[in-house]
Amino acid sequence: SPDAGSEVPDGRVFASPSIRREARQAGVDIGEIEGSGPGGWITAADIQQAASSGEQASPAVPD
Amino acid sequence: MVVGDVATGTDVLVIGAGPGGYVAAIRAGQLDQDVTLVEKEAYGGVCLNHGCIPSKALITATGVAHEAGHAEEMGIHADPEIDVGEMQEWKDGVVDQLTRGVEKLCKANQVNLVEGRAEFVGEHEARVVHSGEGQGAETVEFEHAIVATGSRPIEIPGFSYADEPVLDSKQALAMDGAPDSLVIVGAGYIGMELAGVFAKLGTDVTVVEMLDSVLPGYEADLARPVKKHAESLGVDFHFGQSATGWEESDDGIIVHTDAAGDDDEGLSLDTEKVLVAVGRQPVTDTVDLPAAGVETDDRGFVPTDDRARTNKDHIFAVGDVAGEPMLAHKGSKEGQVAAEVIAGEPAALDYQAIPSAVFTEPEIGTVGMTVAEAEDAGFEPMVGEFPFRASGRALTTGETDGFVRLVADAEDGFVLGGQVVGPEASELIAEIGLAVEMAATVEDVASTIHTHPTLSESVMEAAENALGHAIHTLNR
Amino acid sequence: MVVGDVATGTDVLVIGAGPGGYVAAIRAGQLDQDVTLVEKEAYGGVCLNHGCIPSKALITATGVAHEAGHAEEMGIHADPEIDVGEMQEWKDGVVDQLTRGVEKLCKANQVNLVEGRAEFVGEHEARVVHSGEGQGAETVEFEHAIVATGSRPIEIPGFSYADEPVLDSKQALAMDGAPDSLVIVGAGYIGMELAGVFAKLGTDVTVVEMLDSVLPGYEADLARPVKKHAESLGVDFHFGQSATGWEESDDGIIVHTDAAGDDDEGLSLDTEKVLVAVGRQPVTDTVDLPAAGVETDDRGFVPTDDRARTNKDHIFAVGDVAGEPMLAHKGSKEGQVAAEVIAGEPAALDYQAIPSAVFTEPEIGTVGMTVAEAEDAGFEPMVGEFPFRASGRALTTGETDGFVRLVADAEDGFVLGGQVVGPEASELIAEIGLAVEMAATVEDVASTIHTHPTLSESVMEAAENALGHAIHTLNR
Ligand SMILES: Cc1cc2nc3c(=O)[nH]c(=O)nc-3n(C[C@H](O)[C@H](O)[C@H](O)COP(=O)(O)OP(=O)(O)OC[C@H]3O[C@@H](n4cnc5c(N)ncnc54)[C@H](O)[C@@H]3O)c2cc1C
Ligand SMILES: Cc1cc2nc3c(=O)[nH]c(=O)nc-3n(C[C@H](O)[C@H](O)[C@H](O)COP(=O)(O)OP(=O)(O)OC[C@H]3O[C@@H](n4cnc5c(N)ncnc54)[C@H](O)[C@@H]3O)c2cc1C
Repeated sequence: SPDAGSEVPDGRVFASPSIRREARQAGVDIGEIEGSGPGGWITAADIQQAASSGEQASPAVPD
Repeated sequence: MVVGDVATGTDVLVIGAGPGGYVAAIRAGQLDQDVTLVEKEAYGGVCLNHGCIPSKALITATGVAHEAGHAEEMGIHADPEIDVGEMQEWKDGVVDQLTRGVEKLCKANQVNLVEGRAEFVGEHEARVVHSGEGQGAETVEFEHAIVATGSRPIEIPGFSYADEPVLDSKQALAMDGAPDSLVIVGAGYIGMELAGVFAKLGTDVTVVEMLDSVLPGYEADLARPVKKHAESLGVDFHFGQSATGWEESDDGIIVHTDAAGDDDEGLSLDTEKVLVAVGRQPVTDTVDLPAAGVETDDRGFVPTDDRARTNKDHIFAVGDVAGEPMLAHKGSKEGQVAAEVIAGEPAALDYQAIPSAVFTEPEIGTVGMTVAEAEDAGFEPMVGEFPFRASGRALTTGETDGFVRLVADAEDGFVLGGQVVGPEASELIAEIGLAVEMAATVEDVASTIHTHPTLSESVMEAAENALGHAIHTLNR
Repeated sequence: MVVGDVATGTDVLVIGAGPGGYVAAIRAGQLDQDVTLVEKEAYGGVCLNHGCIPSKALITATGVAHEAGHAEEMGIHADPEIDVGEMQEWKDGVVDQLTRGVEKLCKANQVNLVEGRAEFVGEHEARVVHSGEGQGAETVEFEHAIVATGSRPIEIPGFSYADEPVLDSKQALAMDGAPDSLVIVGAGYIGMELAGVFAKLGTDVTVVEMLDSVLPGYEADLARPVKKHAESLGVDFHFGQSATGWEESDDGIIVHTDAAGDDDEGLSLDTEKVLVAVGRQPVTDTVDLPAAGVETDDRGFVPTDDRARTNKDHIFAVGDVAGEPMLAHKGSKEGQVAAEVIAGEPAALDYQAIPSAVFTEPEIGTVGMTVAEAEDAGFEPMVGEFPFRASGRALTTGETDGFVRLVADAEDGFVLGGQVVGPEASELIAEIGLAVEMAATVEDVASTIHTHPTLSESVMEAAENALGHAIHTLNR
């Protein structure tokens, strides 16, 4: 599957479930993103920006 | 899939129809997979047939009778009689309705249902042995498999469930009369839930626990009200005692225990029956995992990754067989994710928290981090609490034991978890669970208008207490 | 503030100690304001003394007795007797505990409590007339005032609450015996809640409603199960009938009604008592608003802005006197905001939704937009539903009437509202309320693991149904 590379971070993630799914879909490692919302809360725009700036997660190959 | 002697094929083979397996199968069907679900005993697995559902049915029914029988304070005078046989019939009807529902939902979602035991014979091949006489067996080739074979109660030396006075939880839930006396070995959630049921049926209940408290694994201040209430029902507790065996006596049996502490003595407890509820272990001996090359860990669980995959990429494991916490809703989530991953969706086990509930009186509900867990995870925790005795709604129901606690990150206010002991604790944690998943802050929870008078206001007040300005309790 | 003849001063004068006023006073105290709370009758206002709390206490107690008396199906045989006098004593104890709590909390938050009636005599001046004999009066100068004088039941022509057979809700809640028969005028939430209480106490209840359904203002599919259940308790309904008056008869009274439709006939209903519950109106005649220059609208409410300010910048109005919805938690929120605005905080009435609950059997809970409201607001709504008859938890309690409905924006999935009718509906809307405030999507709610077996799983399933992939119900 295309998304298989983006990993689920171990620690607490401050983003909603749908944003986390969007990150995976975009192949972005959400654990690496500094959110722009209050307290670092991650928004859809943060994911889009990370995806377009090529801030990719771990290699897109299944483990 | 056609049932017969010839080899048949399926995209997704799901083994076991508990809340892990049947949910996986339904979701796979919804995602247009060709899916086959094999179950050797009963649709719905342990949960619907011998676990969650029958236990909650008996807890509720005995609770209704007990509550009405003890409401003189409210001006209610009643002396309810419980006909255990009728109660069991009612409970069986509930179970029936739900298991038939599972079957119908599977069919409506194009799941091929097969009755029998499935056993791997290769990496992409399983044999299904049908249960009925002369039903034969067949070979199934699969692209993907989901192992959802569940768990069974652990047996301890000296107590065989085959012996008539020794019960596991399944047998206890099926009894059509209440024993005069019952020793329960194990004060975990299953033991404590059943202690309440039998105590309310009039059974003389004694609980023997190896460790030093009820509900080990839950924080002491959550467990305390549960123990206190059980004692008020007449339940006796012996901690630091391990049950070693039993023998017949003139009018029942005697259960023997060994003391953990050197200075303490073992016990000899007279009783009619003994229920052993010391934990559950994964079921893998029915399915021949080695034949498919699937590995297990030293406790017998099947290790999986964040996509519910085993060491074999095309074979998944979900539910109790895949490890702790052994809870129905954890299994269902894993089942959904396994099916979605197989269908190529960007799904993962990326939840922040798995809630859990204990249906004792009072109930316990927890989700996410405790204070200690938050500290371990590197947070500086901020805590808010609200006692139910300050809740208008709790007072109007007469159930005021317990409290709501919220744990948040002091820096940004994000809700990290919550612990509730008290009325409807199992329901109240739903909102806290959503707060954890959404990364809501305590301010978010505090600012959300909650209906008056409800128990859920207590969640809001706990959030306000964390912020130092609760209205209905003094702020620390 | 010192009580005496001389003029005294205070930063914040709060008039009325209901859930609007006492919450405002406590929050003002927490924000280090010098605050004086004046109450002429009883701390806690209508809500604690004659509304929310006593009604919920009687609903719960009669519910406990009724449930146990009607659980043969579960194998429970009981014939509970209710001693209404004892029940009232218990209820009064609950009320006492809460009102004493309010007093204690006010003191702990440095609120000056004054017993008496406050009346404006100028823009920055009020007179407090003490209730006791020879208590005199005093003048209070204030920087800011918060009017929280609440509401009282509307009286209709032909029915005076001063007459012995005619009851308002306050009198009905205080009765120390159940009448043989009772006509209830008005099928709003107060009428329907009390219809259940009295029907369960054995009273022959007849409800007369001007409009054509119970609980007008709630959607028809929410109201229907409530009417059906009331009918199963023996409650008779007459719709399209307005009560016009009553007269004594040989063994009670006769209540007369006029039909709304031209073709229908009015009724003459024999009964022991008549309860009028046709709505509530703001209380402003106790406080002389014109003296302070504060305006009211044509229904007598005090219009306020999004900071809870009246037309006078330094005078605020909160709670029932400030308009619909007349609900305790709306008043408390307004009270908090008023206090915070006075203290210079960036607070505002910026909530997205005010939940509401009806404590009938089954309960109703709603929060945010209905489908029709979402359409009116320009959304293309997306709907998800889950019936309680498919909920394992509901089945184990025997309460399977009703459903959960989520309303979301089809474009982005944001949860806009929810409607619940069924067991614990009042609690289940808490999670939906948080979803609305957080702008959570249905995917967020669906992805949040909910404990099995709970009623709150139904909220998750409704979200999954909106997405077209609920597990435990067929998807539309
Ligand atoms: C008394 C009791 C109360 C409980 N209460 C709760 C509760 O309130 N909440 C909660 O979350 N959890 C509760 N649990 C735990 C819950 O029942 C389990 O977590 C849940 O059933 C696990 O689901 P599962 O799908 O993994 O496996 P199971 O439900 O164990 O189902 C596995 C199924 O696989 C079948 N199977 C096994 N091997 C094969 C094979 N080779 N071929 C075909 N079929 C096979 C079995 O027959 C069984 O039907 C309770 C458990 C007990 C015992
Ligand atoms: C039977 C019944 C059931 C209800 N159930 C619910 C429910 O379940 N949930 C819910 O949210 N709402 C419920 N309500 C509505 C709820 O009671 C009101 O919304 C709430 O009480 C309004 O609060 P308040 O502070 O605005 O005013 P009130 O509670 O009406 O309090 C106003 C106070 O001001 C005092 N006062 C008035 N004038 C003066 C003056 N000049 N000087 C000094 N004191 C003065 C009065 O004595 C009174 O104590 C119910 C109401 C009734 C009647």
